[in-house]
Amino acid sequence: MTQTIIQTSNLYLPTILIPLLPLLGFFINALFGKKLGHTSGWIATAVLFGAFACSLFLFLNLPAGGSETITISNWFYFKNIFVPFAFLIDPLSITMLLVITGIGSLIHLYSLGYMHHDEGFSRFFSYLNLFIFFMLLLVMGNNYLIMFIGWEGVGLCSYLLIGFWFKNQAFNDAAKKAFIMNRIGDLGFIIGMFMMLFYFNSLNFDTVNIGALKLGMGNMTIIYITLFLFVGAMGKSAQLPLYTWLPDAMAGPTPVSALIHAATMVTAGIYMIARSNVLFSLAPHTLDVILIVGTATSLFAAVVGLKQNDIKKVLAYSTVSQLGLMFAALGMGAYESGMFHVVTHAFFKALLFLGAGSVIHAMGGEQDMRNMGGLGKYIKITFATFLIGTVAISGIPPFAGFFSKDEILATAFEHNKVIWGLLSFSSMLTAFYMFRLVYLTFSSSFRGTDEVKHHIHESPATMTMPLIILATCSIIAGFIGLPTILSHTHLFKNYLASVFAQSKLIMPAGHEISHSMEWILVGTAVTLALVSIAFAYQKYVMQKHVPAADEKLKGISKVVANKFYVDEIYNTVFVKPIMLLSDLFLVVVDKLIVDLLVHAIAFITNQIGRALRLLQTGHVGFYMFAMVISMIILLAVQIFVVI
Amino acid sequence: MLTLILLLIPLIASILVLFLKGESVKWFSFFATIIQLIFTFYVYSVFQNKEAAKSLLAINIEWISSPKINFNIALDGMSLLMVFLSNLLMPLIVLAGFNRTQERSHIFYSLVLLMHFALIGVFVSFDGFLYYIFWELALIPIYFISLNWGGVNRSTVTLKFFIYTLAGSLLMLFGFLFLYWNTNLHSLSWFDLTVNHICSCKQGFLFWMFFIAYAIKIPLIPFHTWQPDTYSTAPTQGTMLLSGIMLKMGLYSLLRWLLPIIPNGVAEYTPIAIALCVIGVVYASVIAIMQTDIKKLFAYSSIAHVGLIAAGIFALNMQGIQGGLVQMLAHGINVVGVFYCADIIINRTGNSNINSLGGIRLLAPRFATYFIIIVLGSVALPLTNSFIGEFMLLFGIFEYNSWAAIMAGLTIILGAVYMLRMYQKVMLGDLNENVTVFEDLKWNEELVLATIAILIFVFGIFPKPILELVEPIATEIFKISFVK
Amino acid sequence: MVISQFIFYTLAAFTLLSSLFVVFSKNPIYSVLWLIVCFFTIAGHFVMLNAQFLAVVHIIVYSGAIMVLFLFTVMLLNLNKETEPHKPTLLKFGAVIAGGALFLIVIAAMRSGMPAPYTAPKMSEVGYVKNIGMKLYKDYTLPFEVASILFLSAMIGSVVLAKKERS
Amino acid sequence: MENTMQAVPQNWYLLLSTFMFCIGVMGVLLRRNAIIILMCIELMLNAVNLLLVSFSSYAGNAEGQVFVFFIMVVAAAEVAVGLALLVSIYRNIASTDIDILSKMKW
Repeated sequence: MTQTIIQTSNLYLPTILIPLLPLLGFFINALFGKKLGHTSGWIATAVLFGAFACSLFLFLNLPAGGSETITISNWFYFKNIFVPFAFLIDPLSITMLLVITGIGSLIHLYSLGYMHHDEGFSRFFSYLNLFIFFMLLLVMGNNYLIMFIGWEGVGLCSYLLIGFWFKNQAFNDAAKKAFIMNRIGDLGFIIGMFMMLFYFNSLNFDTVNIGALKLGMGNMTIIYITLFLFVGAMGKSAQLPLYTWLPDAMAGPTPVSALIHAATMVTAGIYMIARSNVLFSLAPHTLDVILIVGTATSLFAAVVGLKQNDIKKVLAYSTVSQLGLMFAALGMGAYESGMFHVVTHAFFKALLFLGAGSVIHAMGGEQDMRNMGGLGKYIKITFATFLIGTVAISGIPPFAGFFSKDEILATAFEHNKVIWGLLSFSSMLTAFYMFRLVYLTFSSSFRGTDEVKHHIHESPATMTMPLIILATCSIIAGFIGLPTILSHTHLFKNYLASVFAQSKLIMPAGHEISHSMEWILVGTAVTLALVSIAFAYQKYVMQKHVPAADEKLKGISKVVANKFYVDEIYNTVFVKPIMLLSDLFLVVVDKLIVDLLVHAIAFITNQIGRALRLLQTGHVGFYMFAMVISMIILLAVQIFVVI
Repeated sequence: MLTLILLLIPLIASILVLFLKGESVKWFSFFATIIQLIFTFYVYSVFQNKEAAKSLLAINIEWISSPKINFNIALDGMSLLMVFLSNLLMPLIVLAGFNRTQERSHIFYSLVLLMHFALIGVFVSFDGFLYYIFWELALIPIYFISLNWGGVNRSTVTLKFFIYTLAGSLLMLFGFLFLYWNTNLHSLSWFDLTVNHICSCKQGFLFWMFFIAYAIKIPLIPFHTWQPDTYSTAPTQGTMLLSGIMLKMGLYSLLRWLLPIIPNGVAEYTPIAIALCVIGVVYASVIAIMQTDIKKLFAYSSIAHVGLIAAGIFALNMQGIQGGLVQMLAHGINVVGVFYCADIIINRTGNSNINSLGGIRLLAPRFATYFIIIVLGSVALPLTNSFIGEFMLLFGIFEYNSWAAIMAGLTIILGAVYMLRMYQKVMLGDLNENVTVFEDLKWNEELVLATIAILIFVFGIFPKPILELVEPIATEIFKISFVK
Repeated sequence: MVISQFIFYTLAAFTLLSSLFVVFSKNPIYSVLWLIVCFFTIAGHFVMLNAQFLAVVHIIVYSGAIMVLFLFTVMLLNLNKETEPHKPTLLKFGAVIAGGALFLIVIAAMRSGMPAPYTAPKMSEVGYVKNIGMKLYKDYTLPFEVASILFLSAMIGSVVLAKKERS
Repeated sequence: MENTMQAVPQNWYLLLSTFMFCIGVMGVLLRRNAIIILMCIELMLNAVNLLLVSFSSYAGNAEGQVFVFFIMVVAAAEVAVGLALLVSIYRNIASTDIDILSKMKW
């Protein structure tokens, strides 16, 4: 591993360029952003399109099912462990690359319009570029440590971007919370890495996989490793119980929410598990844990989403819910389905966030749905695209969300009926609150002030263009993974097959469910979605129901609207005690016990000095007596006491 | 010979600077330290050439024949790393004082340079007694620096610091004498002591002699109470010296004079030592969370960081030792950075309470950028210098005991908590009424912070030269000190 | 043989007696005079031990210089009568007992830690002026010179100290 | 003379000088007059001198006598300074009683 690998591959240059371009963009923006003015945003967008082009090149040129390791240098080493700076290009990373650079560049484009009037324009783009750089490292690394660089790096960028408007301390709190919650997960990740280092002496994906395969199925070591890795994933992908940062993270500018907190960063946990699929397949108990956590998160977030009135918060909870769904898929060993949902979700959730951004832009910063309504008339493009996104997430065929969601539900049905029921219920709720959002925002009449009403306008082309592109993708993206009842070639599955081949060997292959059963499942899912949409329509369009003000809520709905008081519980259970402990340590232990001991020693010495001082009588005769007697004693000791 | 020159440059400079006055004092000190730094690079290049290094770097002259004390100075990878750290930080520390006015600045800088001399001496001496002399010598200048140029309540705080550390040194002196009389070579040369170990029955007792001395200097819980007060009272350059270089003396000494010399004692008491260190990490981090004084906050964070280093060293494995060395360099750079930032803030606002600061980023964006880079460096974000060290240290502890690693790993979380909280309260938010004017960086401040920021990334991205530099000596120490 | 022993005994007796008189004389003048006697006997011992050079130096320095100084001082300060108040009897006993105890303990120490006694050489020539001179001017030149500086400083010091202070 | 050393064992000198030394110590303890104390110190010094010379002669090593020579030098200097001190003290308090000289306490 020490010797440098001579790069002959034609993929070398594009691979290097993919992360380097955003990094270059970051430096240009960070150093010269102020001077460049709005040009800086265009540069940032341009480098990303460049990176997207490179990713496309890789996609087209990587032989089917092949993978390529591109080593740049040895980063560091100790003992016999070498950590190279190397990239792994295989179908999985290319999928992520395409999503990140593709959606990333669209969101950059969108931000050009969205952030146009902001003072920190160039700063914003430098952060975005930096984020993309780290995200690319995350998905391209050929070992866990490179992944970890990206992992922490995106956390940093998320911190910087959530707290982008740093004058507002609430935003800063949210940013800090996101970073710290992520770090809790990171600790799990690090411990997982240590265990891998300890048992496999390496962090390279393939070496770890080989080592794990030797240990065999259900080995406790692997279970621990995977559990710790999953803790990392929980932090990054906002799963129970570490999800609370994600709704707060909506404090950042909307493109950030779209890019980081919907399409890319939060799916890093799913990517990581998919990447370590061999490990996870060898640890069935961990998979069960993931399944349970994923399902619970999905359901929990969906319930909370029902009562949110902030347009972005609704989307945030829906993201958490969808992430839970993806984890559930992973937990059932259906890695492709999980990844498939990552891709489709990236499209429609980015679309929804950008659409929400467009709404907020039109409303001049207002985010409360209770003050909106009837916007469909004024901002038609936004409305249309937003509707497409909503339909997609609700799982109505033939939109993208339907296919990926259906695949997961089918797997769940085959795996465990209870899980299937819960997940179906959660997607039903999803359809309901998403349409609640649409109806409250776009239909009926405007509820805000007149001042705002005059201000409402359609967003500029830089913002609508990405919306349209993403909407198109949301419609067609599902076709890369048609269910077996429609087509025999599942393009997406085939593309990723090589990545998950080993897992498929380990895991007992589930028997295919019959076509008729699958038709029934599809029918049920669609019916449920339609029913909840109808219910939403009935409640919010026919009855023109508007959610009540927060203080009027009572009973269970108050609990739900306050997110089950999870933040408050965390505050009293973790934050307050730690603060109390901090004071306790300082005042009691440090000042009282330790310092008192130190001072006590000093005090005792002082007092002894005070007492012994009295021996200094000033009488020379006494001194001489003392001297002679001491001499006698010393000599006597020397002679008679044998040492 | 080269080592001797390395040692003498600061000494000569410290004498010469006494004859200057006014601005020339600072410039002279700055150039002296820069020359020293350049010379260090030359020494490094010589060091790379193993053959030439042997004859050029070591000096061994008999100084006192009975008891046998030699003037034995040399350089190995570990010493060179520490010398490099000192010489790297010294120009920054001197430069940091350029826009401050001190009374009797020629004495101040003379003391700073004398301190530099003593620190280099500690790192290059290979004779126990010589090492002890330099160790104590280092205490004298910093005592006067804090006593004469310190903040409120300085005489009490400085006295506490002085006596505390002196008490530790006394134990160490006793340990050395004990070693001298109880090994059959009757020599305190490092090369003799590492080969010719004292009977393992006496090592347990000796371990505590040395351990307490170093635990006070580092400082480890519960010997740390001198530190927060001293750091917040000493003048900033003094604090930078103390935290950047002087506490590395303790960590360096663990590796140089404790592990290889009394391996059985270390092996016997490692569990206690690691427990102390790990508890210290969590304890200090938790305290730092609620600190409101910015300098004390950094002081506690420093206790947490060095506790981690010490824990990694006591884990007694390669990655722990190597990681400890790498982290010493990283921590030295970062801690100087944070204290300088704190100084800039306190100097401009006259306020060190983080609750009455805020919004500085609005007024001084460049300062804010450097500050966040340094903060991120000290929370060990990947690609910054402390990540690799912290990773290796934690892995070292993990190999020793996984629960200890999880405990120590809490520093990852808690570090982020207190650092970001501090950054948020000081730099972000709207302007506090106490902060109405805040001038952005002056040229010398920018130079210092930019250098530190660059170093943070350079050592984070290219740690290999450092790892290669310390690998041979780390292996050697590991081999000597690993008892099974 | 016998003569040597006889001389030694006589000298030793004189030495001890005179030193006892130094301690117990009431009048300081007598003390000084007894001290002179004592010094002479010691010079005698030196001669017995074949250390002629030292014997001569001893007489010159002690009996010649130091004792004269003492005498001058005693007379200068008018201490020639019995003005000294006595210590309490208890202290006197204490002093004598302490002195005796010290004697016993030193003897005991010498007995317990005694190296093998030197076999008496036939003839010791180390005390001759030539040998001492060689030693002094070859090996101990520097201390010798330093000693002269010490003398000089002592001289200046005593002059300064004894000078009348101008008030 | 040359057979003194055969006739007189060295132990006798040891005994003699110890005795003399102890008399000196006793004198220091007994007397209150500073001048007498100074004299007793001279006695003690002489006891040591005697011992050194005897060792030097018996061992045939000239260094002992060289030391005695230096001790004499120091003793002379000491007496000169000591007496000068006493003179100046006497001028101030008109006494050389050491029990009165007890200002230097605590």
